[in-house]
Amino acid sequence: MNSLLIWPIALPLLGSLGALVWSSRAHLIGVGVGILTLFASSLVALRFAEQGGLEHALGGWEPGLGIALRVDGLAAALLMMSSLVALAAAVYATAYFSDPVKRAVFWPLWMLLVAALHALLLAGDVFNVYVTLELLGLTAVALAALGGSRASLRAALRYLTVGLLGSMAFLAGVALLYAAYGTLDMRGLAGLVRAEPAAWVALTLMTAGLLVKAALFPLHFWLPPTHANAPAPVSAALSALVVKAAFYLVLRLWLDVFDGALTQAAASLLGLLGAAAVLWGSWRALRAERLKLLAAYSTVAQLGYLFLFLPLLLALPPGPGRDAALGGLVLFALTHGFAKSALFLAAGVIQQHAGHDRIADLGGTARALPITTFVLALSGVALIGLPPSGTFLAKWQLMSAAVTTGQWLWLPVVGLGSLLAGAYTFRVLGHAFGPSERAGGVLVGGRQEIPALLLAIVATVVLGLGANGLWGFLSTGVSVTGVSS
Amino acid sequence: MLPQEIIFGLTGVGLFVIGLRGVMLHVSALARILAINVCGAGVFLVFVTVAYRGLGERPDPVPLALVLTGIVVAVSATALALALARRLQEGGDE
Amino acid sequence: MTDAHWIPLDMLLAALLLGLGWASVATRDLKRGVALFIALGLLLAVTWARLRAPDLAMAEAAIGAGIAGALLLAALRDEDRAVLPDAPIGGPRLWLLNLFCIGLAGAVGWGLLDAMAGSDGIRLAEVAGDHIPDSGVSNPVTAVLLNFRAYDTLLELAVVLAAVLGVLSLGPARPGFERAGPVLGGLVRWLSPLLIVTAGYLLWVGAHAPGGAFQAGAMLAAAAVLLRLGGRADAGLPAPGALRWLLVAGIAVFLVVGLAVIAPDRAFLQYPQGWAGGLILLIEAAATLSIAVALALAYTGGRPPGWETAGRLSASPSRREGQ
Amino acid sequence: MSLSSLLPALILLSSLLPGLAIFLLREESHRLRTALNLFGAVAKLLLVGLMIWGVFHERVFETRWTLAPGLDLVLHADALSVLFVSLSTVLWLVTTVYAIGYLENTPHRSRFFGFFSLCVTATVGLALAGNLFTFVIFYEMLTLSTYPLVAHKGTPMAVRGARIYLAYTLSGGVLLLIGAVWLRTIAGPLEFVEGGILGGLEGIDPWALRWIFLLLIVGLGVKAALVPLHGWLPQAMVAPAPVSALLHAVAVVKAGAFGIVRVVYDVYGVEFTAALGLLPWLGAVAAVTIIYGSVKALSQDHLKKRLAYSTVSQVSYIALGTAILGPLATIGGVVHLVHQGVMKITLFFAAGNYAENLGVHRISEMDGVGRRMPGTTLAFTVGALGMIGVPPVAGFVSKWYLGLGAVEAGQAAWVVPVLVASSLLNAAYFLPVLYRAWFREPPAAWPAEKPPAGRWEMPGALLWPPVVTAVLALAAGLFAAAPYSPLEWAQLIASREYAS
Repeated sequence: MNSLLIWPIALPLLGSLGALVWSSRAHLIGVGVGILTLFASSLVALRFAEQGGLEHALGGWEPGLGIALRVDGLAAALLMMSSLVALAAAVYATAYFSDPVKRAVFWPLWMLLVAALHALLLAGDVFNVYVTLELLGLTAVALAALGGSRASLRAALRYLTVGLLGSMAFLAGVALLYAAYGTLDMRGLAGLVRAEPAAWVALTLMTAGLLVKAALFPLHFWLPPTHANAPAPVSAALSALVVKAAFYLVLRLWLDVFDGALTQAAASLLGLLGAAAVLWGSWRALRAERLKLLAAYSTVAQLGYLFLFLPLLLALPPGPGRDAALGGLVLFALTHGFAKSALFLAAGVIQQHAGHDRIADLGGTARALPITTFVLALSGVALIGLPPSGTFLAKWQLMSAAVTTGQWLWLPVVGLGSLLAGAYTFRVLGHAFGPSERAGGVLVGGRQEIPALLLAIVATVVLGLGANGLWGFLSTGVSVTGVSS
Repeated sequence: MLPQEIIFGLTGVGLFVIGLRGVMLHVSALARILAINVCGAGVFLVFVTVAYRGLGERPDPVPLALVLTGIVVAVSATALALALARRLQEGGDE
Repeated sequence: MTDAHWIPLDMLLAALLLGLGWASVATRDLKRGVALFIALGLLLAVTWARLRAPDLAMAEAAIGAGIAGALLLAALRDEDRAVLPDAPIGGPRLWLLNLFCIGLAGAVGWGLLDAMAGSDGIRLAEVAGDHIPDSGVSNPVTAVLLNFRAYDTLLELAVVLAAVLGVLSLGPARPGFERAGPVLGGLVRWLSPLLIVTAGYLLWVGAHAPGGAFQAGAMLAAAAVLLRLGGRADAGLPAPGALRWLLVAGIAVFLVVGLAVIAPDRAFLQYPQGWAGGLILLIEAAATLSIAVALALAYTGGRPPGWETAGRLSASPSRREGQ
Repeated sequence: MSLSSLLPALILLSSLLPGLAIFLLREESHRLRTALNLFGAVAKLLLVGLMIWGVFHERVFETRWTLAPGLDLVLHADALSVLFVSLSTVLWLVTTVYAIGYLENTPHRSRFFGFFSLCVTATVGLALAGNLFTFVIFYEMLTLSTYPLVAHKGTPMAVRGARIYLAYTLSGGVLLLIGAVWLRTIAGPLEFVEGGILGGLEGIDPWALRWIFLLLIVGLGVKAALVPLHGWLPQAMVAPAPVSALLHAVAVVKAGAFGIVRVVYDVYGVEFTAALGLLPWLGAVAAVTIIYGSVKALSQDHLKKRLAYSTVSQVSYIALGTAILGPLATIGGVVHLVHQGVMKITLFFAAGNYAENLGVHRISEMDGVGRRMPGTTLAFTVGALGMIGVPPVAGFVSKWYLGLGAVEAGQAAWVVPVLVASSLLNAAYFLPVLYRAWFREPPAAWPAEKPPAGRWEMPGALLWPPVVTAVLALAAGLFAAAPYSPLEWAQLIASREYAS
């Protein structure tokens, strides 16, 4: 009875209700619940490390009739990241909103978002995944609209429309799966799915729906305006966590549920789209005029890297080589999560401090906001993939797998993508170090700068130097659906 | 397979695609929201057809419950989308 | 009448569904589109009834056609241009889109037929049927919604809450309507109590016959819509302080029950033996209120007057944050 | 954790921790910053001394930290790394003193010295790297930490120079990374072993190894400024003088050359490299670079630019030494790693002093500078003569061994003419400078003269560093046969490389 698994979902859900009812204490509830949620997630991760795969059959019904929550290494790792990033962003948010109406509505929505993320990560049932996707989508849209400007409203509306379309495609796939196999439980499906038209069409529909939400090129068009115009803590969560949740589902479907119905060609197609995303996203980031838009396009590019792993994972036979690549993939996702949230939080500080985030006018930022500039640099190191960030190790694994499987095309893509990332990162830093009269202290806004700094340090130092345990952690229960290990 | 399964199943698929096409065709927010609802109706019809299948004494309750959930989710999303569209028309903060 | 006799009627129904769907999306007059969509919803309700899903028929009529239609009509009231410009895309791109759609329809249809033909009705119906006696209710759909897959329903309530919070965050409610004339006013006065009573009945009966929290909630919301149409700007909703509690009541009761039953050998939402029926009714009652309030708030389109201050505990809220 | 597994890490930390602490200092905390700088530099010197003693007594020093399955961060002390570590540690101490004097009363010093310390940390990490993976990590770190130093002045020219530098080195880094990943994947963990490891492995496609060699050498060649990858070096001379000194003598350029030595000797093995037919290509590139750099230097009037092109030329002696099969050439190449560093840092210190004290940036402005600044000019003269290869300055020793090695390898026909031609060119671009400095009449007024302060021509912190390094350059030549001399170490290294 691993009823522990419900707490990372139930706590933020309760918090959200509390924040709605006692809105003058909402920020305290938000941070407190963030800490408790992190605690619950850590317990889940620890329990997983001890016992391997965890399952909690809700309502006591056997999975199939009922719904199961499940945890494997992938889910546990992302759960930890999500709890940490959410807590940091929550602390940041306590000092971010000045409009009392927005502040009051932010907290319940924020905790609903966290609950949705955790529910999605732990979901073991495809229809339940649909519900969590919708919950995630609607909370994300509502939060993104808090930006308040026309641009942000327009972006939010488009985000909602596109997201709903994606959900509908996903749901159509679920319908086909139920028609063909008579169950919604992922583990049950994994045992039943065969290479046949029903499975192919279902997989295509579900994947297409998720790709829209994961903003894979060329379905990324909605992402940059949304992420660039949302409030900073929201942008951080959207870029670091929400799009990654959709990618996580793609991974889950491809590696576990549909394992028997896949072809290398399909995976290579996703890889190609990923490669295009890397190059196009990085290029647009380089051309961006605003810092937050740059960060958003950089997300498009970094998600592309994640998709490069798919054709490699499919081509590698089970064994240490595949485990190494999978570890690299997870490390990449984690590092990007921490680095990108740090970058967005830092961009928010700059925007509030300078009144704008135009890159060309950032001169003097290094003097006025040294800690925030340092955060920009650290997160930039992780986005480029330079040591000692976790991305460096992840890219090493990616390229190593490309060599092993003979998929040479990905090597120049990774190389070029890294150079473009270097170009856009140093473009910002070059302006930030430019001359200006403004001067400031070392630490300007502690509640905003320290969370960002900690996130950046996790991405660039902790995950680079201390990631070795991750591989062992992931292989505690390699197969997602094979819960017994 | 019963003829009804084919008829309503394919009708569901048809509505799904009609809605999808509508979303891609239109630029007006309201028209898109309408189209998404049509799209969803198609998916629900597929689910109900699947529930009807096999002609036991009663239809399979699981897909029916799923559709009920789906209908409520769809109406919630519609409400949010309409509110956004309206606020956008009024001009946002600036 | 065997199923074979139904075929012509079924084909007619299907053709009507497709035609209405197509027309509601294809028309350039949005008012017409919405009207056609509401008709589509009603026709779907008929289809659900035909496919032996009366719970759904009710929900579709009340929510899918009713509330959604009301929301769309209310939105049209604000729309400057109810008539869309000429086809936004044309020529080769339109052809490409059509080609894509035809291909997609073919592929999905193929997949669906393969799915239904390949597996002769493997499904959860039998398992579900076997467990209904343990579920605390006898209506199978309610058993699935509030026991077997209660967790889905819990998250669904969260979806409703999220959407309403989004609506509330966007701005104040629309202004209400003018006070209705005597005929409509009288209708409203008669109809609203009827709807409220119906809602109570549906909630109660949902345990063993078609009905349940969602249908009941929609009925209550419909009463609110009517009141607003009749000229009450607040749609008969209580004061904002109570509204907040009502909004969270459904999830709160659901979640508290789910967590309270956890024991070393009992999972989240695993009702103790013999308690299931009562707990489900309790949850449904709370959920009905939350759904009704949420839908009614969504219909008014924004924050009711006084919403901002209702959630404050003290007169001097902390304002340290923000600059 | 024993001392032998901690010492390499401690050597890194001795500059990393002061560096991080300096970042947090306020601009005004001049004394504390100086204390931290000097403490780090001296502590590192002592630790390296301990390590030399230990290596001499056959102790093994190795720090190992697993970053990912099969990817270890290894810091390891062997003869070659000790040579490079000693060079960087000694020159860092000298340069720190110089930089403290040079940057007195300028803005952003905390930032400068912070990155300065990181830069040295990266260089020492490169020197101690025990496998190719670790080498790549520090190679990239070096790129990152030097960029802010090059851009330090913040002028449009400095920012532009830094951007060009970054574009070159990041691209080189990517190629190096691809090569390293490829090699790691097909050949296993690439621990540096004297004599190389690849020669002993079976079943590896030689063409793959050749392509990888190309990737690695191009990646390293960017920093080593091999023609045609040298374009950044003349642009980077906008950096403050102590940075240029460090860049040209120990940090960036030398890191590239050191990497080439590592790859040829300790990854491929020089004999295996020869068997793959790669050495002549490397030799050709080195020879072209030597001549090209010298020719370009001839036409520069800007002193630092002339010195920069001279670096392009001189560093390729090291590559030339590795490209000739045989222990004598190896000795010549490896020992030049040290000699070029000591001589070139002297020249850049002197150039910095001229600019700082008199505002003299161009050679055409140097008439009679020797009378005005005799100490600095004396040091400059020693460095310049060494570069030409005049005995007994250190440069002569390098060239002598390279020539001998070429004869031994039977390649004198092309190597000796290259050496002679380059020496003549060196003379052609250095002797006129010396002539101007010593024998021309000084002008009536210097471009921007500072009022003389104190007893000497310059403040001590600026005068003594070039004098000290000039003395070192002389000593390395005069006492080349003494125990512990750079030449001795180079001979030890060569004997181990060819032992297998």
